[in-house]
Amino acid sequence: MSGNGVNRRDFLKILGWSGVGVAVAGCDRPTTVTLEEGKEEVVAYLQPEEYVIPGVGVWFASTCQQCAAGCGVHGRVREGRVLKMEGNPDSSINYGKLCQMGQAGLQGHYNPDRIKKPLLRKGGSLTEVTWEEALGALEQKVGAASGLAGDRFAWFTGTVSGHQSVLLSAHLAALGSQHHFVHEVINNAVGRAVNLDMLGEAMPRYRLDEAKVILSFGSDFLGAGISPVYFSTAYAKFRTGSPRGVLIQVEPKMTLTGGNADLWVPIRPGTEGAFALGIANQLLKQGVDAAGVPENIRALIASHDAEKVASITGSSADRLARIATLLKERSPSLVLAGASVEGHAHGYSAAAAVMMLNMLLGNVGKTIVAGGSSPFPQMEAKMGGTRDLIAFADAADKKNLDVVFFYGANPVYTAPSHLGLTEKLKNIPFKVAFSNFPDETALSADLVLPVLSPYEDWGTHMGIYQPEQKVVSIQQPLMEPLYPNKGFGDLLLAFLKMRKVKEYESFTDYYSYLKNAFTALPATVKGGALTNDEFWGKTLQKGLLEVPTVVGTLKPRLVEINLPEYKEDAQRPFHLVPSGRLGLWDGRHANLPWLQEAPDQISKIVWTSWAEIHPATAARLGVEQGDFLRITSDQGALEAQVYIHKGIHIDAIAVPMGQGHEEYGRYAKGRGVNPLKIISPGADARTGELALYGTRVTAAAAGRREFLVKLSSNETQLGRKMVATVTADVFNRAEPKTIT
Amino acid sequence: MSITNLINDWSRYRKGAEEGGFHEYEHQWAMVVDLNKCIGCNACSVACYAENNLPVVGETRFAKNQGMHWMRVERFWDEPDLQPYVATASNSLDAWIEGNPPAPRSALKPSNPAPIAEGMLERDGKGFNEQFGFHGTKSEYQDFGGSFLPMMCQQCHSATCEPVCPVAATYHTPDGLNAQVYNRCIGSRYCSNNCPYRLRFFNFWSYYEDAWPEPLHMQLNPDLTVRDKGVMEKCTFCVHRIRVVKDEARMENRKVKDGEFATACVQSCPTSALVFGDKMDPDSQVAKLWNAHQVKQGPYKQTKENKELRGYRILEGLNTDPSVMYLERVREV
Amino acid sequence: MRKKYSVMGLFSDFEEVFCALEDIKKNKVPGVTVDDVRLMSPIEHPEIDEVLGERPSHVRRVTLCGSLFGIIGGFYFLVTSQSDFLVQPQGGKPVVPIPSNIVLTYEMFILFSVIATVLGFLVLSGLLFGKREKLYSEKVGVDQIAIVLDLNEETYEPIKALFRQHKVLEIREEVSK
Amino acid sequence: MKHIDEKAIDEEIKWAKINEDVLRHMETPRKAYWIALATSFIMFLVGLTAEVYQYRYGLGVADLNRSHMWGLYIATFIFWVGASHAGTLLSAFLHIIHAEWRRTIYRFAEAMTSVALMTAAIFPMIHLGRVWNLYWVVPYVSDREIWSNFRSPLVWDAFAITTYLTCSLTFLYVGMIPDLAICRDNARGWRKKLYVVLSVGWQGTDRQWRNFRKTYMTMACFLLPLAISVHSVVSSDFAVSLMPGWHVTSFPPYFVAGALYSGCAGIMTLFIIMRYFFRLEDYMTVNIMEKLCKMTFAIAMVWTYLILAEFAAVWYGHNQADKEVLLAKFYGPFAPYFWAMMFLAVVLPFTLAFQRLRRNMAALMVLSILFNIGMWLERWMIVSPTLSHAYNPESWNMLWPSIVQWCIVFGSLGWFGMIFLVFCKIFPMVSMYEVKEMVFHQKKDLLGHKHGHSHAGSGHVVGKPSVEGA
Repeated sequence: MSGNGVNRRDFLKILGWSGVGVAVAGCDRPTTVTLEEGKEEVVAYLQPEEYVIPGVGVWFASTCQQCAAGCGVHGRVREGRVLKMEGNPDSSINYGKLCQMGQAGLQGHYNPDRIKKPLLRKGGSLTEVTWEEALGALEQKVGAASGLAGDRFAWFTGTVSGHQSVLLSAHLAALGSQHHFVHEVINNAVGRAVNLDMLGEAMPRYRLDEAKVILSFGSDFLGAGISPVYFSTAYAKFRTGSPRGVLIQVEPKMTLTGGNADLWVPIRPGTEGAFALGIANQLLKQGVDAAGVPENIRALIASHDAEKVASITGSSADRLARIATLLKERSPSLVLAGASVEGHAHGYSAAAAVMMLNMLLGNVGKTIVAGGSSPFPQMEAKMGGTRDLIAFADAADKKNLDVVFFYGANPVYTAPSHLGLTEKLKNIPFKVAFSNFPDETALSADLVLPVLSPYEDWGTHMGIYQPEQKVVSIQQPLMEPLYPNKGFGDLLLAFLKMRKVKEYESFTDYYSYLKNAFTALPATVKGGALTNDEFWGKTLQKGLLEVPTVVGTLKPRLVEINLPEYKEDAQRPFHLVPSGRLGLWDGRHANLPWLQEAPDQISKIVWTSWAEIHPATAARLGVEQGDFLRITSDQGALEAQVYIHKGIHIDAIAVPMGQGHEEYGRYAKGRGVNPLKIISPGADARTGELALYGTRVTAAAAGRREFLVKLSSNETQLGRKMVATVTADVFNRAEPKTIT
Repeated sequence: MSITNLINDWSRYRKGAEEGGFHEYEHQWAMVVDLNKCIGCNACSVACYAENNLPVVGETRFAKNQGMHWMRVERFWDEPDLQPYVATASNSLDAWIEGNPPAPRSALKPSNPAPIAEGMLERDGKGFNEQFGFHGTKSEYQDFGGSFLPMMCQQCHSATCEPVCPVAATYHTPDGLNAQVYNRCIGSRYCSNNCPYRLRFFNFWSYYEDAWPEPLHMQLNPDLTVRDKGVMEKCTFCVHRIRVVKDEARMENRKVKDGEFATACVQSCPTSALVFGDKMDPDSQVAKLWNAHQVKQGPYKQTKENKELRGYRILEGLNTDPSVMYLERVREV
Repeated sequence: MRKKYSVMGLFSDFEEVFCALEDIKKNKVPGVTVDDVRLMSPIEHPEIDEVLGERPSHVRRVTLCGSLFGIIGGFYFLVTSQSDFLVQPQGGKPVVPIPSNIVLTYEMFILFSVIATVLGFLVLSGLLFGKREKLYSEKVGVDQIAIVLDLNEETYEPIKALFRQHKVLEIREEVSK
Repeated sequence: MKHIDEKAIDEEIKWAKINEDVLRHMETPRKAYWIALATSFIMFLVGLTAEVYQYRYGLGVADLNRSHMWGLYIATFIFWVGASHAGTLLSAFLHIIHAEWRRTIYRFAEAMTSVALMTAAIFPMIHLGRVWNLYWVVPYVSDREIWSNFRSPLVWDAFAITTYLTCSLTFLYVGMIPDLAICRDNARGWRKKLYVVLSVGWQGTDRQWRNFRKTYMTMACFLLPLAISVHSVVSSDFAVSLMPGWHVTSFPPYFVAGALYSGCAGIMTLFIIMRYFFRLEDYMTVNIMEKLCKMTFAIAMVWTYLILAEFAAVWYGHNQADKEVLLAKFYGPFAPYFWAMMFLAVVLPFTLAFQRLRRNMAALMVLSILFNIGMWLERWMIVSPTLSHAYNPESWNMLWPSIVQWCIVFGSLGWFGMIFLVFCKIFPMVSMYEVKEMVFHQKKDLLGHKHGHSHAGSGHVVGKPSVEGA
């Protein structure tokens, strides 16, 4: 099913038949056929290449673009259409597996709402124009003749990596701008800062399979995490080890990871740091060596005795003690912090308190090891967060920007309303969106350039989390473009050529640039004596290139921890938890019908938003399942249907991200609510990241009820043996070990 | 209508499943679902949508329970087996830490049917979901997480759906599969009514008219059809993949190798909780797992030598003899 | 050539009809026996058999044939078609399942029995394409009873007399050569 | 208490008047008949519209779903099959045991049987996903040796209902031949042509009567077990399945009793309607109605016993899934319908114990309709609660049938009414010859009582038809 002897050239030949009609139509788009072969060639369908059997699918390797994890994929191509995505078994990120978002990427590619032609704002409204006109307009604004230079220009993107990132940086450099805003809502920016400060490396490797106990503070590594598929495969090893690993999840709202925990500990939002310190306190009491802990931190730990922590967090004192005992006795362990820890004004300190537990437990070097560095740091993923969003809004507010390019981000949707981004964007005279879909940002732009979908375009990527040797994954077209649009890489090259003709004129297109970049690699990276074409063919076939990685060691260091007192807010008694979903993610996949219809893993709700509350909270508010709950923060209000379950702290109300699009095509538009819109102002004191989990809200029944659309009707098994459960003891004792 | 066949093979024709049935199986495709590994992430379900041309029905139809998810992940909140212990869930780690011997397995089994009656009595008359949506255990919080259960057609060997079809549109193949012949189906829907797992799906609408607006239809897998209105459908264990691999093996004059292919759900599963293979091949991972967990194909109650092994089949007591073995979920108590 | 007569006497008093028949039975008119009598009546008279004597009805034999055909043919049809229908082994049930075949055979038994009975009735009663009585009065459908006799010249007059003696309301006759 | 004459019918009625009454009233019913016919037709059109809509867009418009693959269609199917049973009971069973009072009412009861079966038979078609392939259920010889699945209760249904429809139609027809001959003798125009063909040359000869008697009795003997087997087979749709609440051993007798019950109630309704529409008060007398009521009461009690026995069996069987279904009826979302059913079909029949009520046509009209509503609910309560509460708790689901389903159910009532009323208009709804026999025998009995056994000894039939002016 995987690699095959087909070479790229022949593959493109067969694809040529479908592409030619479009090419003749007068568009000057550099079809790969034309450029590679020097001529266009129509291959009769009835006389296919030897290896092409009509009705037989062929698999080609590429890279998944659905989140920043960069999983390797194989796409099944049959009769010129890509039909199915599966994981690339050669990829060290996903080992041949793929999550639902990766599967559903195809629906983005074939989406009926894709923008087919460039859109240019004329007289206030976006109208379809030809690529010539669009690029002409662009050249006028950003070309050499425009005089645009320096920080008046900005790129606003999602996570970018690989050669696109290289070219993008080159473009910024050519313009002399520093402004590259990288924005991701589901991120671990605070965690990276903590890692960098405390371990010396922003993205160390977490060895879940080595750990015997994982204590996770809101880290949804199985769901909306940094690399869901990788961590799921690692989780399977962790769970089938001998003895089986124990997962304890401490968080205000049950995430997918929490749903799989052996013990799920609800906690008052924002008190995770105190909980971590409480455990540190217990560990020290139980005689854990604390020699390296400075006096001020030791005092802080000492002040967090079990009773105090229990009263802060809403947990129980003896539970703290037991968790500490467990961590101490079962070594090595792994303590992780996630979005619900980081998303507060004191997020950095809380995450640092969590990381300190790893140090106390001696996990650094065992379950947290150095990630290493590759020889191509310029290609590594530029990971963003929400700080850049604030900075961008600020720059826009101050009218510091003349032109902005949006790519891979939808800030108009994701920005909290307190940033006032929609208004501030009006201060930017020329906004260009590289977008395939009529999303909120694209529709507020002045020029929309529909780039090729990830299944039609070339590119290279490096996943944000590299579990083994670092890899550069290749993204190659799996089929001819559906619409005669341009690739992102090609466009970047074109922009560079506007400014730096000489340096880039040798590259006719992005494909030749990539091929050149790869074939120019040193033999050590190429791994053996291969001709350029052989190496290029082999790389494309494998879909990735492993690059030499230098692995150092981590140098643990403690940092200052400043945790404020937890305060009740009588006016707004509830905490809003804007939870991320493996599926719709931060809302970018809301236009994929498969993912809209794939139930949320915890609530099993489809197609809409909901507000998760605890039964006790529901009783207090006098609402029942299906009732609309009106949730009001200082920034506004939203209404969502209530879903009641016990997997949420009684002080928390969780509204998932992903819905509430005002635009974004037929599947997403006008569906549910967007909790990000009512996030209160506030940012992490240290990193400046938005405090997404720091919003206090009030809630009241909105007085209407609708049927809550979800998968299952019954929440229990009613005593039937549907899911049977055994104790880990039985598992460890009786599980047959011989099965491979 | 041949009397010769009848006379020659009478004794064979009179064999039911209890005596091994009439079939001599060529393959017995089977699956194992390890609930210890399953995280309930839905990858299998979406992979199934992608592979099998499943229509997205939309919110209104989904609300009517007309969704077409051949593979779905059910999620339950309760802990039927551990229920007596959940009441003191905050002490649940004690047993492990203080070295108390865990309760014997038999003591963990008083799955209590009482909540049903209670739940029914607790109803408030405000709609079905409220009446039956009990919220789990007696503990204040969901201490053990959820119970995720991937459910696909169980490919029963004594399938209850098969004998009730009036036109024999669903039958048992020599591969041990419970096949659905779309062309033969007249849509009486009896099979679905008689399926205790509720894993058969009916084309209530002409999905080909509206579920794949252009160019979404280009994704449709040409290896299988888009089903017509009025036809029953269900998980096929990706029979089109099976056919390809069997044909290849036959052409190369060899047996089908274990792991040569997998169904879409098994292929995608990030935790490898799903295992697929031919149970007739003793070297296959599936056959080894079934043997290791001492679960035997057959309609009768399992007699395991080691009662602690985790293998079980869902609603086994109904004598449906499914081809999918589940391995019990594991929780630290 | 001797003339042949068909005579029909219509009576309203049923008692008189029975008396008339009694008379015929007692051979009061030589050459006419009770076996020659054909009766037309608005209602069913089980009692008439006592007067007219045992006249056979073979409907139930036809029924028996139909029943046997239904049972044997039905079962044969089921098992033989099942024996060729080998994709059918289903749900762990045997190819030839006896319980369901019993149900179906039973239905076919009844179906063919009833059909045979009705066909037998129609044929044996001379309905459908059978011979009709040439003499027929609509009164027979109302409240009168008719005795029909085929007579020759000798018996023609005595019978008419007999009829009149028994308060016949109307006599119809047909002469053929 | 005033003395009530127990005679089923006035034996002094003139035979010619019987013919005249029946024939004349066939042609000139009351105005209410036409109103009823028009109403039925409109109801039928409503149902037809709903069905065309459903045919175009799929069964989704009926709001059926993954748990509720069956809904009102199958419930109503059982209802109509059930309604068809009383005709056979009245005509065949009472014929076998020589119950005289059946004679004036069995014809329309048999007609009801056939028409109800025709109504029932359309439901499997309405409910099929691909009705154009319905003929695959028929075991016709295929060169690929593909047959219908003989194990499926639905195929049994097809066999049983085809057999039953064929047999009950022939039974109705055979029993009608002498009357058709009378019609033939009196009709003009198209009716004449029709009756000439249909009466197949009946002349009332002794040979015909003799064969007729044997045939009719033989058929009655086949029809009785057939009727019982038919509803047993229909109950197998449920009893043979695996589902909780369906997999019940006592279903066959329970269904049969329920069928007879609802059928008798149906006959009571039609009795009153026919009596009024066609001015047949002289024939469908209050005394006959009273007998009918007593029979209905008895059957209702049998059915009540069986339903209680079923609950008891489930309760003491202590099968969890079965009990859930039962509890869903007792307390669950189905409780309103279940208790309505219990009241209408179990409690209400006790009113039939009162003679005054048994003789009050208006009250009986209301009661019989209520019984039938109760019995229809009962069928719904068989089909839906089980589907709502099947084994997999994930799939529990409450269904409220969509407007399309309701329209089709009401449309079926219109279809029934339409065919039945047209049928009444064309064929004599009171068996003339049997009424004459009834009068004849009644008179004979009376004379026999009066004159001792003076005539019996002669072996001759005593008595004469009441002739005008005789």
